[in-house]
Amino acid sequence: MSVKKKKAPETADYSKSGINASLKPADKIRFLSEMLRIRRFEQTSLKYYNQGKMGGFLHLYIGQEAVAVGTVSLMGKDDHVITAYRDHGHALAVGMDMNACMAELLGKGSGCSRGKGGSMHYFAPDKNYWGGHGIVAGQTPLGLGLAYALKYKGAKGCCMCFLGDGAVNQGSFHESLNLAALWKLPVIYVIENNQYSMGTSMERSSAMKNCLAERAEGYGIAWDAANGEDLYEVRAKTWNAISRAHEECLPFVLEVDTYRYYGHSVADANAKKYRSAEEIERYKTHHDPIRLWRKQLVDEKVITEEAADELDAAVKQETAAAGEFALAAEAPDPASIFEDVYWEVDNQTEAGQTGRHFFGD
Amino acid sequence: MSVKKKKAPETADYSKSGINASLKPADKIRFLSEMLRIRRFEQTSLKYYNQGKMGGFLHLYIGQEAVAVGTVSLMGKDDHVITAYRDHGHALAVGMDMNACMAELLGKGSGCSRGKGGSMHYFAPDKNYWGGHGIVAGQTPLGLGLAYALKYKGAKGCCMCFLGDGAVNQGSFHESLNLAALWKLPVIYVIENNQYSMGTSMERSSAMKNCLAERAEGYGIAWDAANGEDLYEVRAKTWNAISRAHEECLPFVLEVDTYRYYGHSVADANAKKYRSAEEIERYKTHHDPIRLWRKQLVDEKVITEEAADELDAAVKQETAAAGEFALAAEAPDPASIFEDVYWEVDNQTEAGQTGRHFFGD
Amino acid sequence: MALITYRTALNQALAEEIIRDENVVIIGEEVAQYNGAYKVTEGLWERFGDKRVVDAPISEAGFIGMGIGASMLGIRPVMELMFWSFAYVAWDQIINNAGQVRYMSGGLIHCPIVIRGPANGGTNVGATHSHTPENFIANTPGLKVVCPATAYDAKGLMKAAIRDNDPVCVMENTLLYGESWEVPEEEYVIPLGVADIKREGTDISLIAHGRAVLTALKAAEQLDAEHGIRAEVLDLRSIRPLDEEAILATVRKTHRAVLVDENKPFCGVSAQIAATIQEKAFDDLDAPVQRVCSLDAPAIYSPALEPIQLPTPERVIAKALEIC
Amino acid sequence: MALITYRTALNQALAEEIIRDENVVIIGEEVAQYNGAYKVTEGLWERFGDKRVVDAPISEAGFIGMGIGASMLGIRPVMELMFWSFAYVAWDQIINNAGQVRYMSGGLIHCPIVIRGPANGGTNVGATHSHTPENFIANTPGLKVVCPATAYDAKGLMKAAIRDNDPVCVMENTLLYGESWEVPEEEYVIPLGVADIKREGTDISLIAHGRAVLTALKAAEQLDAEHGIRAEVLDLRSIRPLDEEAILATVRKTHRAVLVDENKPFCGVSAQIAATIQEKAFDDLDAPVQRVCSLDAPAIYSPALEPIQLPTPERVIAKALEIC
Ligand SMILES: Cc1ncc(C[n+]2csc(CCOP(=O)(O)OP(=O)(O)O)c2C)c(N)n1
Ligand SMILES: Cc1ncc(C[n+]2csc(CCOP(=O)(O)OP(=O)(O)O)c2C)c(N)n1
Ligand SMILES: [Mg+2]
Ligand SMILES: [Mg+2]
Repeated sequence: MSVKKKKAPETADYSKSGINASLKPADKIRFLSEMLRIRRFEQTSLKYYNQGKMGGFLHLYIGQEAVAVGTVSLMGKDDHVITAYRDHGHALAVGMDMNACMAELLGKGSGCSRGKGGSMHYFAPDKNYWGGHGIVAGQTPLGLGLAYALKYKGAKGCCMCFLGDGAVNQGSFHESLNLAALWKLPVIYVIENNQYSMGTSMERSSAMKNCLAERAEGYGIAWDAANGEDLYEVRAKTWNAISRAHEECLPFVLEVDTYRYYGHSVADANAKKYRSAEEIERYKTHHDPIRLWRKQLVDEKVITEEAADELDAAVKQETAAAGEFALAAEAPDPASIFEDVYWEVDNQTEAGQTGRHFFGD
Repeated sequence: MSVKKKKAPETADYSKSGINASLKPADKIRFLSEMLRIRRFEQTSLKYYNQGKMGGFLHLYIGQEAVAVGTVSLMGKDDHVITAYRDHGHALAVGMDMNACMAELLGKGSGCSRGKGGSMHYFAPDKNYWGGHGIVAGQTPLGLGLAYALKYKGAKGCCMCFLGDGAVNQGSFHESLNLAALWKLPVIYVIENNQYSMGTSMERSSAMKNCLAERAEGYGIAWDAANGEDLYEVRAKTWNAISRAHEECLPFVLEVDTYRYYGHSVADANAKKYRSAEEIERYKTHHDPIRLWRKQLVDEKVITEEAADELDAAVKQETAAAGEFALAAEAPDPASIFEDVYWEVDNQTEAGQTGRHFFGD
Repeated sequence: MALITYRTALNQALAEEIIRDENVVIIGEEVAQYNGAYKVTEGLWERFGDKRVVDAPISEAGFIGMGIGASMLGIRPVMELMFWSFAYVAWDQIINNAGQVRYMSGGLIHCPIVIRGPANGGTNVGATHSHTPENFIANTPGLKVVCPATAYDAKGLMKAAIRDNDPVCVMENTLLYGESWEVPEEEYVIPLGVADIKREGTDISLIAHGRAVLTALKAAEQLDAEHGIRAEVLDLRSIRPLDEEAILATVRKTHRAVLVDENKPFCGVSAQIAATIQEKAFDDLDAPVQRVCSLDAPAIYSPALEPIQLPTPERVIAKALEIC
Repeated sequence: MALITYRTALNQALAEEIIRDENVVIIGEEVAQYNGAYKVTEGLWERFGDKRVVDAPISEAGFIGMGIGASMLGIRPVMELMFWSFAYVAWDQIINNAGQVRYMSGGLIHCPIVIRGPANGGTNVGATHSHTPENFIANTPGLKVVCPATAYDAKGLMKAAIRDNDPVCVMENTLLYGESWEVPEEEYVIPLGVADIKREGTDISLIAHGRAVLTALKAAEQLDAEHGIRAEVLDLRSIRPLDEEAILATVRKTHRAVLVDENKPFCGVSAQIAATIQEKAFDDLDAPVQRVCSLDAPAIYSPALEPIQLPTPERVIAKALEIC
């Protein structure tokens, strides 16, 4: 079990920090709505998974919603996002179509990746969202590349690249940190520390001094740690990182403490073996980011309990409708197996027509 | 050009430190002899390389001799060594046969690797010497594995794994550091910082806080930096690392400042472009480890100038003889191309004889 | 003989070898306390403890490289890759260290390491998780690779792999883990490099490895039942070393061959087999050797489509009928 | 037409494409200030500056992955691997990211990246530095790979590769960098997927790629001079896409083929070509397709032996005589 404790409530009141002080009530309610949309979407998908309507893996983000919603809420037009396989939260947060996301899970032709990627591989370049990557830490050099492209083009933007607490031990992440620092690239590595990589607690996978983000020191990269149950704190600390990236074109490593309620994936039969039922219960009861945010908004009188219930009901309807859309959607055409392999072939250019591109028949 | 300055002479007098205080004059003279043997061996090999008697690469260690000799001088029976392609120094220091080393360069059958490895791939498991590895940082997880095996077997030993200042930026090194710390493996990473990876100065390849070894902090690994021109200091700081490994079974990162006089390899036509002639000259004149050690021994009255000259002359003879041995040696038998691929085939076991192992004819 | 699963067969092989040789150690992600992502190592940590069954962080280059280094000093690590697809982050270690160090050292060093895990498509885990690199490994002199198709073979080959003094890659299949076969109670070992005729026949040879063997067997049944064609099914079992004699023998008997191969076609294992057959049994062939491979695109996720991307009995039958 | 080296041809191609398209950027170890380990990028940093020609630390997984990410946003990186052998530390990036992201995104993303560098044996740099992974790359749908054999082809194919909107791997050869060929002054581009008959003949087809083409040409000369055999030499130039029509056409003309291939034999490119020929031109073949590959062991260092490990004209001739 994880020894690392949730940080004691910080004295700083992040609701007053610049980027939060200017929030309008409508923004705050929107954040609640977005977190709820992620949670309800995944609860619906879980139902379908258990009914055998999906294949492969389903990695639920439930419990971590404030991280995706908080960080993504700060994105401007030249800010980009890339993440790992636990990607539904970020996808919905950037505004991907819920129907297309649900259809993807069911492997339908109208899925966001045409049924080719599945749960782990959502993409929406039009929303500055670059996936959804299945190889642990594989997204970390790609995120660096997005930042490289932004700098190359002279855009005032950054790439937020999400990774897990287990992913920090992959070599590609370390290489990315060195390159980010060396070349001053505007990439922000957000370590979503949910304390486990599959069934392995952080202490059993990662050597460290005090925390994972501190490894950034060795490269001279600035870093910070945030409490992921508090949307205000996530936003305040992310904004600090984004500002550095925008103004000084510098990288940042932000470790956000969070927790997943479900197993590593739905197939994770051991989800309640490598951590205690009490631990899970404690997080759900005392550290749930949605519950806490809702309470915060009620306390701030931004929303009433009734309005919050209505919002939740509306979200449930939306996700149910997305589920029905996905169920009714058609499977992809078998011919599509050979589409989306080569740009030149798909676009029937001359280059796509010289020589044989596909083999076997 | 490198901004990093040679450290100002430390006040500590390492000649008095425990491991050095107990040295007998004969030991000290042996170290001089070993450093000379490395240098003269490489000067001889350079001559052959320039005569076209070798193929491929030749990475000279000249200028760095105190590192190999100082560290290796501390090895006990269960201490092991592994290094990169700049491997002649460590090979001779562990006591590999000079004839076999020279013959390897010339690709002869009596070479230490039967002519199969060449300059970059010396091996002598009987001397606890595990190569000679051509892929930058590729030896770092292997060295970890040697340490793992030692611990597994309950031996009180360690593995000293050498790498360059450029190699620290490979992911496999970072993965190795985490594993070493996590599992408390007795591996000592010795970063031979000669300030350049090929034509790239350390500042252009590595982001850092103060020095490369400091990256160990992020993993909670102890580290230190040593002045590689001073054999006493190298030994004192290495001994500290070895003692930790032996007594507490803990890893260590030791960065040793040093310098190579020649190019990255002999084929490096730019060796005098990416750094100034003055820089090279300064090192040769003021920081040469052999010159400094000889002076030290003369000052200590351990050796006379004449005796030192005689020693050098004897070493020159030895290397010249090795050269002649290698020249006269026979090329490997063409049939040997198919030997040393599979243990089971070479040993004509049953497993080596079921099924076809080699293809093409 | 007991009917046990492919997974249990592997588990037994691992347990027996752990007991037999104190240098055998199982290392991989989630192999110990979690009992293995696919439960192949179930119960081993409990039985044999921390020293013999070791959970690793997500650092395949690091821990595979470490295993290779340890094997040089006489440890016999059995490394689990949760998927063989993840080998690509440790590719340099596998090819350049395990594969070349014996050679480069002129035979002074050897690496008795096993690298094992599933390598297959068909479970809707997407393109990055569905690689089948047996062709890449077999291309590399210095490495060995086996692809067992049944529980019996899995157990016997795994034991041979662990006892082998060369690096052996064992490629399993998540779709087979739960399938059962008869396996004797007594100890046995199946030598690498020996193919197995899984069904005798006279009219055509279906040559396959891994799960494709089962596809071939289904096709053979149907060819017999519906077309009166007696297909012989040869299971390669081991790709390198390869039982070339068995391949040539079956072709010399039937004069026709369809190769069934879950590799992608270009330079897949069946390309090598086809090239060999036409070279060495040219005059025995009554028709060109045909290949049925995975459809030539990255593995698709869609559960509706992925099954048809892999070789199916129907595609095998169609090819067989073309040349019979 | 000017006589220029393979190296200069590549250098010209890079320079011309840097000028043509502001998104083209050269990244790699020692490509800028050092002018390239093999001087392919000589003068480019001086001419085009820090933005367009970038020195990278020794972090192939990091910078190749970075290049792929940048290409997703429209940059057109031309990444140098000092040796293609070093691709194995970036293998996951190349196969799983460059190779699969278009597919997994349902076509939303594409990666107009070029990865280039030498991939060859024959220079006594040992087993870890002598890999020729064109077969591995060509096995991977989503990737393209070309292996130019002459300065003319190198320039034309490199320009096509840079303009291509898919990831293209260009495999060069250190033994060819210093060789010269005629190259026109005017701009030209050689489409990927078009093979080239380097010598016309009627009696046998020698099919090759990369430096093996030169080996085949030497063999063809000798076959003609000493045996009166007119060999046609087909240079594949591009492995994927592959000019299958040209392969089948030459075989239909000569009825005999020897494949010359510096790959290791098992699942080398020539295995695929042999399998294809026997499948699609079975009745046109008067003899089995023969293969001449690198001898099946890791690359040996010894300068005395390495030359005979690679395909030699003698071995090609011997095989040709066997079937003529
Ligand atoms: C290279 C690689 N190794 C192993 C896996 C299998 N795997 C997928 S997710 C995972 C755990 C990752 O944990 P973490 O980084 O903490 O992210 P989380 O799942 O907690 O979000 C593992 C082992 C993989 N996908 N890629
Ligand atoms: C993975 C890999 N990338 C690149 C190279 C080519 N290369 C060989 S040595 C070297 C420089 C290494 O510098 P450093 O680690 O400082 O060691 P030094 O040569 O100074 O001893 C490079 C780039 C290689 N061998 N392996
Ligand atoms: Mg985690
Ligand atoms: Mg260096």
